[in-house]
Amino acid sequence: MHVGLMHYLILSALLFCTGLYGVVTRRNAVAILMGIELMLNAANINLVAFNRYVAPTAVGGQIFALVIITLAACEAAVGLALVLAAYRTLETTQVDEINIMKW
Amino acid sequence: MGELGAFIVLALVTLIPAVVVVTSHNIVRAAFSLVPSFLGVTGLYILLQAEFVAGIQVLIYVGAITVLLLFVIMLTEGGTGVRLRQVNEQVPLGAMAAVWLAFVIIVILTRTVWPVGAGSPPPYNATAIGNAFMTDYVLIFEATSLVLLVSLIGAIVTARGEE
Amino acid sequence: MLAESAIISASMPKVLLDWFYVAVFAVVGTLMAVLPLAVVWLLAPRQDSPQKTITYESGVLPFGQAWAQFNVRYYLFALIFVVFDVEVIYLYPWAVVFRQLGPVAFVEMLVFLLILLVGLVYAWKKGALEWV
Amino acid sequence: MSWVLELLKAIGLTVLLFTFLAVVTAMMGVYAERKIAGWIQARLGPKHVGPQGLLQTVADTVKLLQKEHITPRRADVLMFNAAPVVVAVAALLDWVVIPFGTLGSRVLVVRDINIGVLYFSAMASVTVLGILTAGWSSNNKYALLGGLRSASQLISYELPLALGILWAAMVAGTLSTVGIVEAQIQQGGWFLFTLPPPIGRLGAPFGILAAVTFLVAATAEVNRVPFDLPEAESELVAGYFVEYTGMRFALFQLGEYGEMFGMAALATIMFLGGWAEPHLAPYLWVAVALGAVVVAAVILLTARHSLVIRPVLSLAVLTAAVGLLMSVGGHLPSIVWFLLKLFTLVFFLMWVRWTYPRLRLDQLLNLSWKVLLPLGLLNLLATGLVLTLGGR
Repeated sequence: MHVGLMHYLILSALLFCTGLYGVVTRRNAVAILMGIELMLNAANINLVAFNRYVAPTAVGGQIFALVIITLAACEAAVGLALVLAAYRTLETTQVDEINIMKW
Repeated sequence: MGELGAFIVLALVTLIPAVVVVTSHNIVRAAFSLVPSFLGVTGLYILLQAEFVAGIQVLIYVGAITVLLLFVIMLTEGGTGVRLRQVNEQVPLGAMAAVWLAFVIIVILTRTVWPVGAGSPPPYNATAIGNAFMTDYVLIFEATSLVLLVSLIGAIVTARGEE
Repeated sequence: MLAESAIISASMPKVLLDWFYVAVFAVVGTLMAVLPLAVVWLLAPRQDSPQKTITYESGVLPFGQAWAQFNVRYYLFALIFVVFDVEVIYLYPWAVVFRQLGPVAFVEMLVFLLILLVGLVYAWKKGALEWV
Repeated sequence: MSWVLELLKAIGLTVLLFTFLAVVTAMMGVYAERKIAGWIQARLGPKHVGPQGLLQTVADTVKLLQKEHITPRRADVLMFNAAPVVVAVAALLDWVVIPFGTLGSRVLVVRDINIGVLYFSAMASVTVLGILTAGWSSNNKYALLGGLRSASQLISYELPLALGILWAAMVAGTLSTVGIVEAQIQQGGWFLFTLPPPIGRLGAPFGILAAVTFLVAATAEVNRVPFDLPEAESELVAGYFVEYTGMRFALFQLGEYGEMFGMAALATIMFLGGWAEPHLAPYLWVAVALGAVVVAAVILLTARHSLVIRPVLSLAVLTAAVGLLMSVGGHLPSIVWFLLKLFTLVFFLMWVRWTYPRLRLDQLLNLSWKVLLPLGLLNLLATGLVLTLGGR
């Protein structure tokens, strides 16, 4: 059997759902960010796979993947800064305890 | 044959640690488990002949983002070894949602006819990407630097607080 | 050399063969690194004593956990590092094509870097680059 | 089955390079380091095991093999064991893209990967994780502090390092290590002193600046004095590997020396022309030989300690011999040239280690962020401008 586009898409769907599970069930904000990183990786696999199989001679998909990696890095930097800020004032990183906005 | 074998190995290297990431009770271990998962994705990029993206994946995800995550874990309560409950009460719901979504996506995927293009990838991946960035995608290229600038400033302001 | 590479390219693109070697290096290298550990496991004496496995703290009995919290400074440097590391990944493709494309590519990179230099200057002025 | 052949070849090369790493860089490296330290501090260094103490590190390795592995009670066992392996394998992987020379029309390199130098810096960045793992899993205060310090140092110096690499990649117009050496052969001069025509020798300041940036960052990246804060024997009692004993400790050592030699090899490739034979006029080679003799004579006449005589003499004889050979139109194999340049750089790094005191943490970070990073960026832009104005 040959490895085709479908293999990559299914793998990426599984990875995406794993990440989603992490995001939904984790209490620690850092762990939620880890789940998001997995989901972004899944999206990247898709982009590069589409690039390879749909338009192999172009590099558009890879460029998008690079931009997503960039955004993932920015997201991690800003997100973790928020976690630290929350930790400084509330002394917790558990998102269900960060509820001072709840009335 | 070889390609399929490599794909299966890489898929396992990607998915198994990913499951550890989302289920481990030790958050530091969860963060370290990201590394094999990222490396598995790197291998997939190689298999797709996206060499440059693979190099960047290691450099940024393994060498930078994971380090950043570990730093924050060690700066907050995660690093103290205090054993906190790591998951909330949504575990069954989350598992159901994830499995259902995976099911739906896979059904949709297998019922779609995907266009297939012909041709072989450019031999020098990095050169092709460089050319594309400097010509067709130059706006994205310059816009990224703005995004980076904004997130740098934003993160510094947020992380420092009002010292 | 040429004949050999022709035979290989018929079955496998150069990129894949390159990284096949890298994969073999990683796997076999790990085995070779583990090998001496296994030899030690066979050869070296093993005598457990409660004193021996105490965490080393200059001879004093350790107190508390080492897994403690650290200075936020470490994070600030990691943060600035991540942003500039991402900037560097855009320099790599630029470096490869720069001499073919000439002045246009230079100006494009100049704009890119000037925007980011603003960030560096900001971090510098805000004291995010100071340790103390 | 061609792929079985490739597999066997790859396994063979792994074993070969691992042995090179263990024997040449780690064992001989440690021996050379101790000898050079002895020379600089006017003492003998290892002397008793084998001729001139040559077998000292072999004996040490055998000793380490018999040492007990102590795992601290509160350590995270799995990660505690994984850390030294990660560090050693990351150092080994660096060497995949290092070309050693040519044999006929073949380049002696494991694989000339298209993104060679990017691959190198990616592998070097994996070391950070090994060190963080070691520091965290030991559950020891010194180890964790050393690990965190080390990680922040390594990430700080990764940027100037990458800028140095990028400089060479930009001038050569390729990311391949073999391509970078070939670009230098083609333009007939090292990137250290020469830019592509029409700039030529006028470009020397740029090359020297880039090489200095790279070397300083590389020294810091391998935790060597004056940047050895993470290990800082006198305050952190060895930092992140304080809890490691026996062969695990040796693996860290292997990784560290492998990485140091790897950085020196990359510097050789990017700035010193790799395996290329230097082309100097015969009279200049005579001058090199005479210069070596004169320098040796001056040192020997003014030396207060008889201990320096033998090392100085052997270095002078070596340089003079190479100079004479080249002046009569002789040739050395390209691999010899590569190793000569590599060992000269390594010697330089060791010399620095035993000469300078350690920096303070704030000085260390200032040097990276406020000096090397802006300097590297400006140098990159200035070189780009010069190349653009010089008509590509």
